[in-house]
Amino acid sequence: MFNIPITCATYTSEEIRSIFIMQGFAGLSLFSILLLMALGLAIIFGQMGVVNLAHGEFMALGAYMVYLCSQITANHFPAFQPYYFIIAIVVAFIVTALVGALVEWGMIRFLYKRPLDTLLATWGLSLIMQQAFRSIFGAREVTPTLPEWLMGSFKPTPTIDIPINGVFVMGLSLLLTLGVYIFMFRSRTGLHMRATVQNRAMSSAVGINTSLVDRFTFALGCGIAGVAGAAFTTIGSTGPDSGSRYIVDTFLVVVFGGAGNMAGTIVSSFGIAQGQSISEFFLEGTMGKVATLMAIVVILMIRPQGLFPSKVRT
Amino acid sequence: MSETNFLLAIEDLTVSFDGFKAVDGLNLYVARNELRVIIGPNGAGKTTVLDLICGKTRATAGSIKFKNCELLGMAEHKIVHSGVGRKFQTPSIYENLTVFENLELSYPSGQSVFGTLAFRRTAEVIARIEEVAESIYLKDQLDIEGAFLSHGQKQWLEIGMLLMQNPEMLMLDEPVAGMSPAEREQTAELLKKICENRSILIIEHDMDFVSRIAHKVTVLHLGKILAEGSMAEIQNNEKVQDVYLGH
Amino acid sequence: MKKFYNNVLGGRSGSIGVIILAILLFAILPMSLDAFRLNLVGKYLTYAFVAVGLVLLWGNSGVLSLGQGIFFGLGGYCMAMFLKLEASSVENTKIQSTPGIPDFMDWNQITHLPSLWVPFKSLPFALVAVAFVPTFIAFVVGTAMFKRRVGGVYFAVITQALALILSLGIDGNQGLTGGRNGITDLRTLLGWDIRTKSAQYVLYFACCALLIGAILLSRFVLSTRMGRLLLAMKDKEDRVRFSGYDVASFKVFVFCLAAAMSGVGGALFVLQVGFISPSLVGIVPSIEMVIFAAVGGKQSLLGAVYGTLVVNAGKSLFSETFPQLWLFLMGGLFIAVVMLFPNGLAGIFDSIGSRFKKRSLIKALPKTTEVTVVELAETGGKS
Amino acid sequence: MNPTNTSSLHYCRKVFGILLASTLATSPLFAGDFPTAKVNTTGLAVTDTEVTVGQLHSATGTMAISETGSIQAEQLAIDQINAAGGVLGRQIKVIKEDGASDWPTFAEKAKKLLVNDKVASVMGCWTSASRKAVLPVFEKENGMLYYPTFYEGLEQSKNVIYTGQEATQQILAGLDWIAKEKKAKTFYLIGSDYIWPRTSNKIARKHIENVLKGTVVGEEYYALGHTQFGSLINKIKLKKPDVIYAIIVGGSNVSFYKQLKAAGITADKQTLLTISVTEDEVLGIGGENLVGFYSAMKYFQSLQNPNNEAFVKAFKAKYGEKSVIGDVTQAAYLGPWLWKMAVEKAGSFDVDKIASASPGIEYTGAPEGYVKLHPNHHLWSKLRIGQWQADGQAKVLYESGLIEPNPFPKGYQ
Repeated sequence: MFNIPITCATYTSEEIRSIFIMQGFAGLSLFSILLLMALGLAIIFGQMGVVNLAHGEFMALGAYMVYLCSQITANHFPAFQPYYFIIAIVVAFIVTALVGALVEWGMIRFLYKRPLDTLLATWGLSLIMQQAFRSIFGAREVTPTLPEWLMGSFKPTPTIDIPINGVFVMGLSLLLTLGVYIFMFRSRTGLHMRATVQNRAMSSAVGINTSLVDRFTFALGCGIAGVAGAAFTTIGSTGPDSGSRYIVDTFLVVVFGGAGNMAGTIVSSFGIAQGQSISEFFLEGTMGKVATLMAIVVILMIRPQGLFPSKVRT
Repeated sequence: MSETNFLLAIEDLTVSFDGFKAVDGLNLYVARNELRVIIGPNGAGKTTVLDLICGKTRATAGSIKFKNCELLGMAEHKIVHSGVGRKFQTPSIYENLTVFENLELSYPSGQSVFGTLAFRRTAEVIARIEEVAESIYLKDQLDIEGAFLSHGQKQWLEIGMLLMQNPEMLMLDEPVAGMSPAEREQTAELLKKICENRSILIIEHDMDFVSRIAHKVTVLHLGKILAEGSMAEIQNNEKVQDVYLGH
Repeated sequence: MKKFYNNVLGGRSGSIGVIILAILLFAILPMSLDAFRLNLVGKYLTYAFVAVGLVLLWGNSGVLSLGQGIFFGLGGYCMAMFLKLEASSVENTKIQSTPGIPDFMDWNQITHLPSLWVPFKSLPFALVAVAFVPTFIAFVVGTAMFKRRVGGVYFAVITQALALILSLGIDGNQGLTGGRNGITDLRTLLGWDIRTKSAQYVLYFACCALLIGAILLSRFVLSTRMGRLLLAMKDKEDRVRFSGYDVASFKVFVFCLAAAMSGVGGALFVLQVGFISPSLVGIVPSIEMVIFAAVGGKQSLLGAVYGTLVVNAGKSLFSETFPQLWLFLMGGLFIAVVMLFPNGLAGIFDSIGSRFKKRSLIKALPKTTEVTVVELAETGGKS
Repeated sequence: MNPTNTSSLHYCRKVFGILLASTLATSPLFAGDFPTAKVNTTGLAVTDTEVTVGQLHSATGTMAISETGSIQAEQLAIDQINAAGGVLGRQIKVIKEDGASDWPTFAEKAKKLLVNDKVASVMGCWTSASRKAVLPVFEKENGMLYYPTFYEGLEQSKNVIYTGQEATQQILAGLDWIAKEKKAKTFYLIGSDYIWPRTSNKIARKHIENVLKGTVVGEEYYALGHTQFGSLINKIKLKKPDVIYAIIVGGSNVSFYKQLKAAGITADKQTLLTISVTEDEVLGIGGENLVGFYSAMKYFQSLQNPNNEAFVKAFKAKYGEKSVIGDVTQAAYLGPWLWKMAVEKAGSFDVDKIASASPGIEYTGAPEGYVKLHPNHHLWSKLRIGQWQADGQAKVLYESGLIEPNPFPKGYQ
């Protein structure tokens, strides 16, 4: 199953170069997607130590929001079509964040002491959300009609095509990461958040409303998941069980990076993305994926604390 | 120094957590049948030293020789088997097992996987358990679950669990914390009794308790030894008074 | 004999429980259910092997594995490989371009039996492999992770990833594994047609017997010093370590034991259902099996069996009437069990009979809740 | 999904009128002429007024996406048959079971339908995996399965009627056409990772290399649900094949075509032929992402013949204007009709009699046009090439003659 395309035929150096550029780009866009997926989880799992197996479903929820918006736009303000996507992302964020807050209030807050139980409860939640999607939006996979400007590609040279949606997702994840970083390390709320993680009792003693912080943190994580889902609609479709397809990868990225460590998450999603896209280029599809996952797991067995162990063990 | 007649010989022991040196080039020697007390202000690295000896924390540099064999890098359970017993600061016993079961689990034979499957509660095991229970004043509580002992009793039980292993060196982290004066009395007695045939390393804050039991006192400060000697010497040491007794 | 009575049957209350279960499985169900339903129950009981393993691993050792499907699947595949080879005799497969090899291999242009398959021509080998292969994998994974103190959530996530890898790997190697379709159309065991009604009955009873065997074995393990040690480990791992135990090796042992049981369950599944496919290996079945144990009560061996039966019966009945509702129900079940009945059926049962069985209640209840303290205050913990 | 309001029932009747006209003279028969004792000697669930059939598809889980259409089409056909007096004067009662996209569940439910409910026949399954899981059950319990999906072939059972095309029917003619029209010499084969795409590509490869004297420059498989095709697309760009031959199914489809478009691989630059995209999939992918690409199917919703127009009309009347009809949906619709005709030809519900009566049955009322049951229990059918338009419908560019089903093609294994 080992076929190295380069050797299959003769190509101009020009072509080879552009393939490498495009391959690098493919890796980059996969990276930005993994990063988007993992960011929310890095906050929820890393900062709060909550294992949210419904994370994937929150992404799906975000994606469905975009679909909803696109339907509404198409039916009521067709003129608005080229721009709706931006609004849709905001909507996705808000809705998922709200649902997140609700879930935290109704479920998670009772389970902070029992991570393993959270894991089971959130899995239950994911089942419910999946079926809810199925009942509301139908079993069929849906795709929002994307504004044309997102779907094209621009060619710096005649042999290179850079997909615009890829660039878009990349920009989005960059923006989001930056935002989260600034929020966590420059804002007062962010400070409270980190304080609560470090020492719950102490924080509440100094007058931080920890339970509110928890709810906020969880909501934020979910909101980001929602944005990730929204971004997803540019490259894939959305079905009731789309979320469950991503959850494992997402967790691996976070664990691999070392829970509770932003930098770690970024580095690991980069490594995994490049690893996967390269192995897919040289190996055959499925086995490429298997190889990547296997590598991650083996590394995790040798180095369970991940690439960048966090100071606070959650 | 390779050979030593000390039971425990710690040399140039250093451990740093992301640059912060909790223990810094420590040298400490404990003789057989000695009862040594380590004192020092909070953050002096007292508990860390015990952690290093029993393998809970891995040292950055230095050596810990117990009966002339290196403990650094040895697995915890092996260190225990070589004769080091360690009691934690907050009494750490099995809440949902009875006192009897607590002691029994510490019985030093049959501790391998299949050993535990084959282990039988023989007469001698029971005898040993009762003997220890006697000495830690818990003979009448054998059937009570750990959860319902008083704080002091829990401290004793944990000491008892160590005695079951019959270690050559016992490390106790604040054994009388949270004890009533009466209990302190009994504990003092207990310690005197048990150090007849073994060395004991104690971390303690309660000065008059220390002065009652200590053969020799070591003062730690910022991971280094500040002073060492009899209680009297220590009390008259102004360096010590500055950093410690002073406040 | 006395020792057996106390340790294995678990004294009076314990043996009553086992006897009731035995009566249910060997008498009541076979008499009250038609062949089809009974075969279903048989299928569910194979999951119960995994659930029992999880009771040991999760309920009693505090290690949650989301990858038990791996071992169920491996056991199943080992069995299926033998049966498939028997089913693809030359005359059964003369239509193929290479007669005598399993059909799916023929479809994948494989012209001779892969070496991996060759030993599975022997039943003894296959039977040993059923228990050994899962145990071996568990040993490797367990040693690698427990020695490095990987536990809790991390262990759960990594085992889940392993489940995904295995199912993907099977998908990706069609010629060797039958891919997504799995290994189907298994017919005979040493010439004995396993699809006939009579065979189904025999297999059902064999399954019940083995399951009860597994329960008694687990009972025994828990009754020894190891049982108390596992409890202690859940409570104060460090204390155990500094009482001279090599904590990791104990976890590895329990993990292996659970894996072996799951493997046996998988093999029995294949015998009764007649095929195996990656859909039994992946993430979803693995975590569903956790819920079986949770519903039964994660610390109760017998509970695991009842939990498995209840959940699956519910699944079959509901999906026959209104499939839509089933997932909501399943999801709700997860949440309810975790938040309202942390000790599942067993917990509920105990709290009913608590007046008589305070000790077991104390064990069953989460240590922190007031209830315990009150209960204990009354009893002074006497038992 | 269930029988609906009177107006649409009335519709069905009207539609059935048209169908009736187009079918052979199948004038309503009366139960009285066929005493139950005579027509049902094997204890199936047949009464003087009623006959029970099973329907086994995934209403939940990943496959629900694809199988919903089949469920609807079968229900429509059954309603129409009932409206026209049923089978041997008996009304058809349906027992719906949910396979939940899970193969063991399929096997379990199949067994329930046959053993407990004693259904006279089962319309069901979609994926090869589910069919493989239930096949032993049907052969053991001697049931009758009508299987609607185009599939990999390499199978033939007394207990299954395959109303979809087997691989050679769907592949060969399509390749011939593309090779002729586009002067194609190099092909890049892509598939989802399971038996159907793999076997189909195997057949395609043999045909390309041995018959068309072309070359296969790449062959790749991706796990179902895979969403990242960046690397694959780069490989395609590197190889510059004349034709991309794609057999990707399910959600991956959408990602694949979206990313193709985004990478600038569009119909004006690149020929793409697929055998896995029907109107159903297009709904998900979005016509705008497929414009100009080709599908090889035996049926397209846009087919222009009275049967199909009536069928589409009835379908939309029952399931809404927005609903679309793909190849499999149409094939599923044939199931109940073929069973009805077999029963009436055999004058019995007994599975053995139906199995032996089925070969030779001709159904002129099929939306896809005339079909005929081959002794190997597959259908003689045509192959059509459709080119996708932005509105999600296909423009039919080519129609082959009737192709003989050949599930075990010599020289292709």
